[in-house]
Amino acid sequence: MSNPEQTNPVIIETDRSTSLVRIQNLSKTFPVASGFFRKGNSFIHAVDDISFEVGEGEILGLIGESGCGKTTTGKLLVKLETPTSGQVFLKNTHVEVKLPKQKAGVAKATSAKTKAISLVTSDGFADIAHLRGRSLKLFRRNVQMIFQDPYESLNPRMTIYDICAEPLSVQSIGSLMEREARVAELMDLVGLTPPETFLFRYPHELSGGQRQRVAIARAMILNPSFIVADEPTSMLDVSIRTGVMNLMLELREKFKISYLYITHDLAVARYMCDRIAVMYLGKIVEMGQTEDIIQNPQHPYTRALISAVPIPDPSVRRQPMELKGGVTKPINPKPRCRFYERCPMATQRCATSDHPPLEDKGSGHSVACYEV
Amino acid sequence: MALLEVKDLSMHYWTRKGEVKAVDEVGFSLEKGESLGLVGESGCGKTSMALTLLKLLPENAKILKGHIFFYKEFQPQTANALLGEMVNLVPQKANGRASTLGRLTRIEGEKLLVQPARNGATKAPSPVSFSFSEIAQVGLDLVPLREERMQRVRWKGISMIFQAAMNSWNPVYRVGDQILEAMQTHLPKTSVQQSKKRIAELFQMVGLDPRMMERYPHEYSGGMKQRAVIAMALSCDPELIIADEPTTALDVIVQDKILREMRQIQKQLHMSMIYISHDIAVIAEVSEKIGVMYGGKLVELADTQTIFERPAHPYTKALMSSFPNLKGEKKKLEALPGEPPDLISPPTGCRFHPRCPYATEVCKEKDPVLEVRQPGQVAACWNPLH
Amino acid sequence: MAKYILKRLFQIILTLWIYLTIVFLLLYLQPGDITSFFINNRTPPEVREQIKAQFGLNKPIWEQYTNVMTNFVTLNLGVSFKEYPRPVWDIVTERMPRTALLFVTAAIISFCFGFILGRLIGWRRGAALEYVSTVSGVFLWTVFTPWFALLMIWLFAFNFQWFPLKGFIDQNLWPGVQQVADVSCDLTGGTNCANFVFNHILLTALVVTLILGAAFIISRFFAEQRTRWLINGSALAITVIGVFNYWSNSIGDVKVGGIFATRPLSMMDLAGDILYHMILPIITLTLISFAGTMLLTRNTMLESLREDYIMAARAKGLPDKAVRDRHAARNALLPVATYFVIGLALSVDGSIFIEKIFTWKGMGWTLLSSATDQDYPVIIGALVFTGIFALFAHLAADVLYALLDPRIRYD
Amino acid sequence: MQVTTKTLPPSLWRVRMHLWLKGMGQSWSTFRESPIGVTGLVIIVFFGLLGAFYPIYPWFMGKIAWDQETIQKEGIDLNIVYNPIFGVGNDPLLIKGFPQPPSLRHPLGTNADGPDVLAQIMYSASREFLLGMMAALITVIIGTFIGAVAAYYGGWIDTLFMRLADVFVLFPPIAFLVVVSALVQRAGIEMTHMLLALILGLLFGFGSITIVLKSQALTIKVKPYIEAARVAGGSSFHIIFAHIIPNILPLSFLYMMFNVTTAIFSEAALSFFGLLPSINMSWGLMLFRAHTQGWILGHQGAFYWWVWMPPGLAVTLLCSAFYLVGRGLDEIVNPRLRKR
Repeated sequence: MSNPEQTNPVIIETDRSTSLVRIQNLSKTFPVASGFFRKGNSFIHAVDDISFEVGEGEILGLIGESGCGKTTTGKLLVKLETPTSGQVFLKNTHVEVKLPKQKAGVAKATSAKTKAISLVTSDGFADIAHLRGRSLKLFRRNVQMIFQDPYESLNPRMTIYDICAEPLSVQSIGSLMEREARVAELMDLVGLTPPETFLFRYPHELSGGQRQRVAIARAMILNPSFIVADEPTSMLDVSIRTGVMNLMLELREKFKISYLYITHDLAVARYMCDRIAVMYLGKIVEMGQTEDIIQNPQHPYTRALISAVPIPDPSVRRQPMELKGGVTKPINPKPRCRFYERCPMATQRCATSDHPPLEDKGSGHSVACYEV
Repeated sequence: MALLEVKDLSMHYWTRKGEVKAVDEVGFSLEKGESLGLVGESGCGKTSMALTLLKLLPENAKILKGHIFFYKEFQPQTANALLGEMVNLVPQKANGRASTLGRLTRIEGEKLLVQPARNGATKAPSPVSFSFSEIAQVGLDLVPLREERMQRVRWKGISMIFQAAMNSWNPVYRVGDQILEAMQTHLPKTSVQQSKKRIAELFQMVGLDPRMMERYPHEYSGGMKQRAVIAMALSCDPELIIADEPTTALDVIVQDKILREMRQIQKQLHMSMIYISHDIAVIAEVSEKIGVMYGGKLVELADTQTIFERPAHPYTKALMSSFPNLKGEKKKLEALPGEPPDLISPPTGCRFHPRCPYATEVCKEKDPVLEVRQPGQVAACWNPLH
Repeated sequence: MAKYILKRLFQIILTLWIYLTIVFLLLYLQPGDITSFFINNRTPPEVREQIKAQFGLNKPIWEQYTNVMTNFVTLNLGVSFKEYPRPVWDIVTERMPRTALLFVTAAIISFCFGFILGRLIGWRRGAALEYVSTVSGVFLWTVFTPWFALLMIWLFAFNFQWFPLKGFIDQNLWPGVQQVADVSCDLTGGTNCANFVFNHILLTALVVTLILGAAFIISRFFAEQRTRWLINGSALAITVIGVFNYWSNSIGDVKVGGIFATRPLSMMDLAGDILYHMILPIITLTLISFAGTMLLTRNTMLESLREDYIMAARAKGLPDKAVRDRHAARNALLPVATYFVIGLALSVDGSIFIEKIFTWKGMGWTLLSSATDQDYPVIIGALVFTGIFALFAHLAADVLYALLDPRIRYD
Repeated sequence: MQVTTKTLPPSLWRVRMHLWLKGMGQSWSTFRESPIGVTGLVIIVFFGLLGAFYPIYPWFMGKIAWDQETIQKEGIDLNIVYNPIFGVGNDPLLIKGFPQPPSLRHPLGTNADGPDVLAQIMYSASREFLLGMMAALITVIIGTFIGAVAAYYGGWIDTLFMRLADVFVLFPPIAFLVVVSALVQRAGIEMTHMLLALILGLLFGFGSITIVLKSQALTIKVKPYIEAARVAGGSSFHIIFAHIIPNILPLSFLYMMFNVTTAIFSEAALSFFGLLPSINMSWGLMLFRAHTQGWILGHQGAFYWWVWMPPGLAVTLLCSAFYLVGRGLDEIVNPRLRKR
């Protein structure tokens, strides 16, 4: 369990006392397999030094184009990937770390260890990087993920019941009877009624929307406090999509769940999210309250992104903003603003200085740009 | 002047599970230089519609009935090429004669002889004769057209931008060569050098470096492939381009650029376009007319402005109100209950009635037909919104 | 592409190392020490000592291992028991070309045949045609090879007597041949002369293939169809004239006519005799192996026909034939071509059956007869050689794949 | 959720049984649509029946045709009991009358030294079946397991098994088997059906099947439902056995069919080369004897078809049958091959 004697990690100054997840300087690089012998020279900086928080019961939207690192961020948060550096802190996480067997130099060993790992902060947060074995399994009950493709995220050889009960069975929760009851309850909750008609069917007998509801039920069955939703509606049809989005909002109201809602669709993000973070090539370039960002975007990339969204109203004429070039891959990026090559308002400073830090421009609206 | 007229078109295909009524009695027409958007959810038959127009159907599919008239201005010297085909002759306006559908049997001097279809009558109707000067337009019916003849209509008359533009390049050939292949098939008199010059021009037009011609598809990014597909669609100067989800796989900024370019090229070359998409916002940006499809049927067809201001069909309204908006007020979206219909056993009567908030008894029994609601707007509904 | 080939080469060397290690283990785990595979009662004592020293017997296993591996890699494979004192390597170099000519010819014919047929049945999936071709294809593909070969011999050689029953040369024709060019023959079997003539056949085939292949590649640089035909056609004409000229004049003449021949024999007669003996084995092999190519091509055709670019090609208004040949079949070719080259590597397998039944003394025959005669040096030599040969075939398959698929060329 | 019961509630158990049967029924109805697969299945059933009825056939014929009296009436003086498999020995006096053409007493005639051809075919059928199934089962178990593990873990495990597979693909299998059987003979080990099945199973199990199954497992490994299982807390063991292996099993089963073909073919080939002295009767051996004793291409051109046609056809048909079933299954497992 927690060890109060250990040093607290640096915590971002925030007045938000209700935060559930804190991300600090999170980075993830992937080696690029360029040559046969030259492995290890090039890295894709998929996620590069990002920090944010998600409050309890809050929906944070992570926006960006494909390849900007938003999915990787999501996977880091549920520990499907291990960060290269940085921390993911989660509230109410139980960390059981086996301390190394101490022989003579007890003091020496502990001091070395405490420097390396600060397990739980005084306000009950713990870095999920150190979760192993049983504590990892307990963490899994707390954090779940919903995937983009409802056709690929359900095992075609399992029945709906097996799929939904899988988290219970791998966590050894409840008897078979209880599991069945719990699954039925969840099916009811996500709107697959009556549950009996769905329990023993295979995914291919269900439509896309129904499958995504099954995926939500599976994520909800362990009563998690935090769900990473990776484009949960992008593969769904318009008329189905609204139902799924509304369901997720209802669940949030009911169970006070927090979401990290990853999407490329700004309109969907506006509908779903309380706050939005815009990512570009592994960096968060702008973050703030949803309406703030949509109505008053500051970063040139956000502005371009918003101006490019087609409006389902022929009377509105957009003023599209021109960007040069296309999205590249962040392989060994130069130490300058990531957006420099495409930015219409880039200056000398953007080229020579490091990537600008994410600065608060008031009322929780932060922008990473020198020229704003 | 009409370019394409689809009349009462039905296309079904047969699968293990049964007969899929993918396109059912659809009809619309398209003027020259006009752009039409077809919008609908997946499985509503919009892609089947596109493939039917080009008759690119799999073996298990069949066009059951209907006509696809591809109109050309009548020119006496090309009349011979139409001999023996099903045509729809449209006389000059001033003439007062009705347009006639039938098989072009003979050309006698300055006259065309058309054998009208029997249409259930026991006796074959007598041939109708038209003099050259009477005829304004000849519509070639693509439905009964032989495959070899149809091959000449494809790409030269109607070309297509595919849904999976990423995969519509053969990976083993250079992109330029694949465009060249189409040009050599349809314009055999053009030399290789001339064609290559033309491809270079097209590449510039869609914003690609002409040197990319010599590259292989896997060296292109997604957006570049899409641009090259547009260049290929333009290569034989078609009169109509069907764009099936042209930007679905692309990111929003690239999508925006490509849509603007397509619209500009269409205006510039005065071409007709049919855009097909599930995204009503994209369709609204590029088309002048919008057709809404649901369950294999066209449920509403109207000018873009009209359809947004005064939708007549409940489905159109539901479709638009379930789209979250980026501009304007944020409001709770109303979800449409139920699931899209299964086209193997669609609901009786109006196919939308199980999900429709305005459904009445008549909707369950009788299939509504397209009726004019106001000028420039038709809808198929028993209880239209206006 | 160079990087890709280099990478594959490295992998292949690794594979060869594992292979040879397994061969070593097979020998080492046998009762008796490892030299007993290379020594028998007839081996003179001094050679015995030399072989023992060569394998480093009495040394630790690690050193034995390195010694054996060095011997393998340097193709120092010992001396045959049965054909003492012929070195194994000598036997292999004599027998390998015979297998190669037979199998490469048959493989090329069956590849063309199978690819064209598979392309047809993949394109038109008619119920009856598909069923008949698949069932007969599977029958030919899984037919018990020796039985089928016997059936062919019984029918065409024994019953109709269109072809010789077996063997490499006609024993009645060759004993009278005393000298071919500057090679003198022994009067009994004419083996030397036969080898000489055979090697020239092989050489000719190789040169012809290279010229035609080069012409084909050169013609690809020209876009116009007529230029391509011109280049290929003239290359073909040149080779035909050249081969005829070479064989009728240049190699020199046979000194004495065969004892049953009514006129003095020429080199062409002798070559003709060898080729005549090849016909039935080649037909048999083709029938057995074309079905594999056909069935595979059908499957890859079906898969490539589902690709979006086929729909695009049809939408472009290309004629059916162009869609089938230029688009579907070109992509279906990729796995089939690899299969073809790797199949060559496994030809030793087929050669065991065919060479045994037709008494065609190539590698397969050698391997089998040494196995039944317990001629261990030859068995091991053949195994080592087969492995190396197969590896080079794999490398060739990789190169071919890289040439056919531009996606690999630029990786 | 305090109570934990170990047994499946009866309702769930029954539902699962029902689902399984329904799934089987669906697979069967799909399989039935492939005439190729059905053809193969009919042949397999035919040979299965041949093998199964073997003990009945000599018993029945012994009653009516092979008893001492009837045989002696034919003018053959037999003091020994007639053995339909191994004939009457090699006494030149005894085997004078053989091979006999097909007759009512010997529906497929007899071989040169007296045994009944049909009895030999039937006797061997069950053994070929057993050998083929055993070898294929070993192959598939190895291939599936290694494929799943190599795909899931990657890294050096993957490299090791893939290089090993490269080597096994490299071996021309028949040549290798020829060498192995020569070595086994040299080592004085008796090559039984079981040992041969083991060798065949190992030889093919580490070979191309692992490559195929691994690449299939790789496509499964990247599916989101694997990630979902990890997020749910599933261990590697759980993911391999609950997700990866069930999803590659159909393909394994398909390859099992192809491997039965290969195993039966290999055994017949080795017998035909006379390299399996411990296996005293098989189809390959029948053909070997017919060939070496000159009943095919000898004896003044007479056509002793019953001596060499049945064993050859039997090997071919049984191999073809499993291959056809494999092709039929291929069209179920691989939807890309289905009719459009």
